[in-house]
Amino acid sequence: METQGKIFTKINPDVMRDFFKKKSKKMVNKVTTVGKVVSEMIHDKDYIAIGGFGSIRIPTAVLHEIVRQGKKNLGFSGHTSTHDCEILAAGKCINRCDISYVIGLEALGIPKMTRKYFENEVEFTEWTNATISWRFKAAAMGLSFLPVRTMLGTDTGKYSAVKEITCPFTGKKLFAVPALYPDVAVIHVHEADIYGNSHIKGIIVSDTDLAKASKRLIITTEKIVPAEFFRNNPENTTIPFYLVDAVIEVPYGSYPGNMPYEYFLDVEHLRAWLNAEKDPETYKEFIEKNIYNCKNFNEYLNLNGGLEKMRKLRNIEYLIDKEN
Amino acid sequence: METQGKIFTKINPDVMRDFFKKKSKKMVNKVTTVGKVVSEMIHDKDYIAIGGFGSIRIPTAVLHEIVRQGKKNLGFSGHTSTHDCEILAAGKCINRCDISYVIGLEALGIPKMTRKYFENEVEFTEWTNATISWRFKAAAMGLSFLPVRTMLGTDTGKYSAVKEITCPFTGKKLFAVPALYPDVAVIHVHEADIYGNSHIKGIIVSDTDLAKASKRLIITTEKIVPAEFFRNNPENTTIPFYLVDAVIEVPYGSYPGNMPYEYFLDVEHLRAWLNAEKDPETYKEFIEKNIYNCKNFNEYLNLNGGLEKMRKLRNIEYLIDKEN
Amino acid sequence: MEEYNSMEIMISVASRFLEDGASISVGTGGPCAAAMLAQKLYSPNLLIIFEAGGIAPLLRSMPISVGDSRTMYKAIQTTSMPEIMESLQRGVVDYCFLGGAQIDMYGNLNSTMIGTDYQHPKVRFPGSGGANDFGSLAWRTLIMTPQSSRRFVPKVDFITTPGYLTGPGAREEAGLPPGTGPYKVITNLAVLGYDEETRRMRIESIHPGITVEEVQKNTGFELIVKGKVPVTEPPTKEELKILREEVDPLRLIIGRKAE
Amino acid sequence: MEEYNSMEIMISVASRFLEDGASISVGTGGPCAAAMLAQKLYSPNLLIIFEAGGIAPLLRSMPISVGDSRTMYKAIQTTSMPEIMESLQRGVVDYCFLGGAQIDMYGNLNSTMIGTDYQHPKVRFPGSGGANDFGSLAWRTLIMTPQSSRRFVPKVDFITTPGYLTGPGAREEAGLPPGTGPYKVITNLAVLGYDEETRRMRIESIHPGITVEEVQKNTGFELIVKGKVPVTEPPTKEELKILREEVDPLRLIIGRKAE
Repeated sequence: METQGKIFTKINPDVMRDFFKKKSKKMVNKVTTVGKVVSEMIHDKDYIAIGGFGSIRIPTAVLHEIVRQGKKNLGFSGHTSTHDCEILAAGKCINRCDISYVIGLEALGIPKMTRKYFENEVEFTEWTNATISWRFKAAAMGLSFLPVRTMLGTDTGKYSAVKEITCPFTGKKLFAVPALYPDVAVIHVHEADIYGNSHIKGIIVSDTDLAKASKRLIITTEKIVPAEFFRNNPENTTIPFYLVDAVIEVPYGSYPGNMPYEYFLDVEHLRAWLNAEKDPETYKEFIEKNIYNCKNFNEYLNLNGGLEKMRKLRNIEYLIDKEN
Repeated sequence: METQGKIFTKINPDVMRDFFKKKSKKMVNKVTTVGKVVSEMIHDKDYIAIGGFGSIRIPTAVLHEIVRQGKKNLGFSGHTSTHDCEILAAGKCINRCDISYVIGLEALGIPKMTRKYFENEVEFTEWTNATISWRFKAAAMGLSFLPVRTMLGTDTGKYSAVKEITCPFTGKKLFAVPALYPDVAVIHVHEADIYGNSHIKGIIVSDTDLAKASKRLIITTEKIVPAEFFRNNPENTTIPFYLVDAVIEVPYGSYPGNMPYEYFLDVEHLRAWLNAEKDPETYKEFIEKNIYNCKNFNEYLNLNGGLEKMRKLRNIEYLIDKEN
Repeated sequence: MEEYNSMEIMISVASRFLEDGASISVGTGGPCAAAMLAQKLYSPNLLIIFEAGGIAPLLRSMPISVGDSRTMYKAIQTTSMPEIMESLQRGVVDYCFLGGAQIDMYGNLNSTMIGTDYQHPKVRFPGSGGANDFGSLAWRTLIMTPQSSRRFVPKVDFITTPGYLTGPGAREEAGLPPGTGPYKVITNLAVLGYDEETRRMRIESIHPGITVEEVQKNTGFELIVKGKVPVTEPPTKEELKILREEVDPLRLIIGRKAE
Repeated sequence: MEEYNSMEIMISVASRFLEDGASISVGTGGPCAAAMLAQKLYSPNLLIIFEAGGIAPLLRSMPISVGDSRTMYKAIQTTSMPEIMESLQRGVVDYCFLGGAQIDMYGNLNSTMIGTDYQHPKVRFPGSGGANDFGSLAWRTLIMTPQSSRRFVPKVDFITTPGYLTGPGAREEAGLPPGTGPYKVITNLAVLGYDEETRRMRIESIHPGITVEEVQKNTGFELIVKGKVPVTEPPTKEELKILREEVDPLRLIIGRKAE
């Protein structure tokens, strides 16, 4: 079967081995700022991947800054990308996309302007949640491909970039998915130290594999903690320092997304955004107000209720009913 | 290249899918005893795998009981198997073995009678630490094989059971290693609840993959804890209940091996065992005394210093120098 | 007889298919409600899994994303998406719930696009997400959907997720694991299953007050009807009580009727 | 000049090859001591990894297993064997230290068996363990071993771990990642390297008091000698002090001389 999809990234593990060889393993201070990291580590045409799960544990501050700095022609891994995708679409930053799930907000609905943008201005290749996970895993394992048992027999397979292979032991038909090595990954975490050691609480999605697969890794963190947090209990280390290039402290950094164990989604704000997408003018105003006219992420937080809103979202997260 | 090694286990993932489908996912009390579990869940000719790392976090009680109950013709995954392998060799329980590392105790030396037994009575296939890890991982992933970049060009490869394949994307030569689905795995953990949820502290070796790859899974645990230990912090769950068939509380259960964060190796006892292996008569007496004449694991512990010894090994583990 | 709406009968009926000791991957909305109802009423040991990584949470309230905090509240384990997908591929997941913009008589699902030219879709949808993976690898695929001839079409514009593809043997031919595939389609009008021989959709029961003709009229292909079609057991008093008081007290799911 | 024994010179010399910011996988004994010495003296940011899963522990005392508690004392992370092996395959591990019962002129290592019939070995050794994986995938393989013609043989009985196999291009031909392979062999007599053109072992320096003839006499194949062979820089005062007082105060490693 000849598949129709494009591979948007280089997949040669030997080239990536050379890259990872040169990456320093020094445990040095990597703390920086959102503005600096976006201007220095994310370039037009880069292929980027976002950690978390669309509206759960997302690095909103960096996403807004990418839009503000006007990055263009980014490749993007749409691996259940919901609000993260919506933000980048607002800046028209993407021109190619590996899709497992985009332009939807799950139970909340479909953002219309984002959809229109994807229908008209983005080139895509089809995948599934599992196969994009496994593409990251192949890269993390230092392999050019992994065998998989999904997408067989479907149009999803046909419009992907899999290759059909035969198991050398069982003779069974399988698909091979190519490794996916992003140029940059941005992951929001619960705690990190200045060296980049990071702790994620709750579901990991694909982030441990993504951290290994990416050429450059930017961490935003709810808070910076002492290195002892990790050395005293190495089980806390979800992502080790030597994979990390930059660390930025961004409290409430997943807002309006959910930060498990910290604060819930701001459903109202996400609905307001969805509503704004129904009309080009309203949409333009909404994006101006919430992204372009905000100097930084704190201004955006304050615009949408600041600490008082955060306290409410924490109550919702903790299933505390009473409004007080 | 034609390889010379045998595959000792079935590798068809569809057959294993049927098996896993039938395995109940009910969260029920699985607490049992060492004697019962060995008589009911480990059969002659079964292929078994032991968790931990040879003399680190090993399920000694179950290993001794396998010897006492005279299990024979077991297949064995020699995945850095040191003292665990030495125990099973003492009972002449094994007749075939996937080898990455056996009949050695790393820095401590080579057990002579174990070596003789392996040289004369065990059939083997060569592998490496990585490739046995990846064979478990292939099984855990529901795949019949994984591509790997090791063993190429060597006799280790030639006497393994790999197949040569070509990457469909890069055209590069690779080896494929077949999935390894053991009949039984036995893993010693730090904490477990009565349903089988288990916590391992420190290095995991291959145990999360092994737990998924095995048809039956026996857990021995330093202590049984309330289920809330896991529900209150799901990060504690290294192995979830639905993979587990039996739970046995065995305090100091890795003795004379190391239990990280709890007690260190009993180097004296391991050296005494190594010395005993130099002479067939001494060896016979040593094994009689330490295994066959002990009714159970507690008798073995008491024979070797009991709680006082455990206290000393804890001091060594904690790097507390003073003998007090 | 109790009054109930179409969401309530769909959820109640779905919950009865989930036996104790089975495992299920659910999403948000109706399917999640059905699994919660089953767990509270019929199958206390139903193992509920979310594709983003949450395993066996205590479901205190309805998630709005399959990865949000609700899917990990007092969970047994919080893993990763590849872990869930690998368990699925290993054969550990009995049931999954899927939906789609279009479904054909073999249970093939489209959640990718409307239109005939892939490069220029009339409407683009979010894509497979995990649907193709679950439809490929879970033992039994359940579908809960409103029924209309716009949705139940002779040919889907894009096979996002495999049903029985082109009929008997086609899944195996394609390389999919044997013994898997579509199981039931639960709609606002009927419960549909699949004919063993042809792998085509058939009517298994019609909801109270609905006729076979109505079901057929709302389906863009011919449904198999064998013998006299029984009437679906309506939601019991107990099902409705637990559904309304414990599963969805805010009526987030059951408040809306099926479209 | 300080007095020192052969373990001390081997460890000191080895430590000088490990630059700051590099990563290394070590085992027990001499290699671990060399990495610890390097970290204390030359390369504070040397990333030490153990194949069983321990990453960047504070090495307070010498491990006796590559998986024991010492390898995870205040570690940065405690992972798994596949995680380490996958990082290795990804190209993250710069150096590894290996040994073996036999080594040939291309640096191929045997730690599997002595004898010519695989089914009936004269002596069976433990096998590869992780050696083949590290020798295949680490960027540079270091070997620390006592030198004798029994160990340095024209042909190893079994290639457990790949050196340069049969010479230039052979690793790449076999499918191994380019740019990898044997780097230095540090013995009780000399430091040996590899000729770029022939991939054969050559003398790089001889230890104080040793002659080229002695080195050749203790080697079962012809060593390449190019020009005048320099004398190895003996252990410095500082190296010995830190090695004896901080790295191995109980003299568990340096107490024994090289066999």
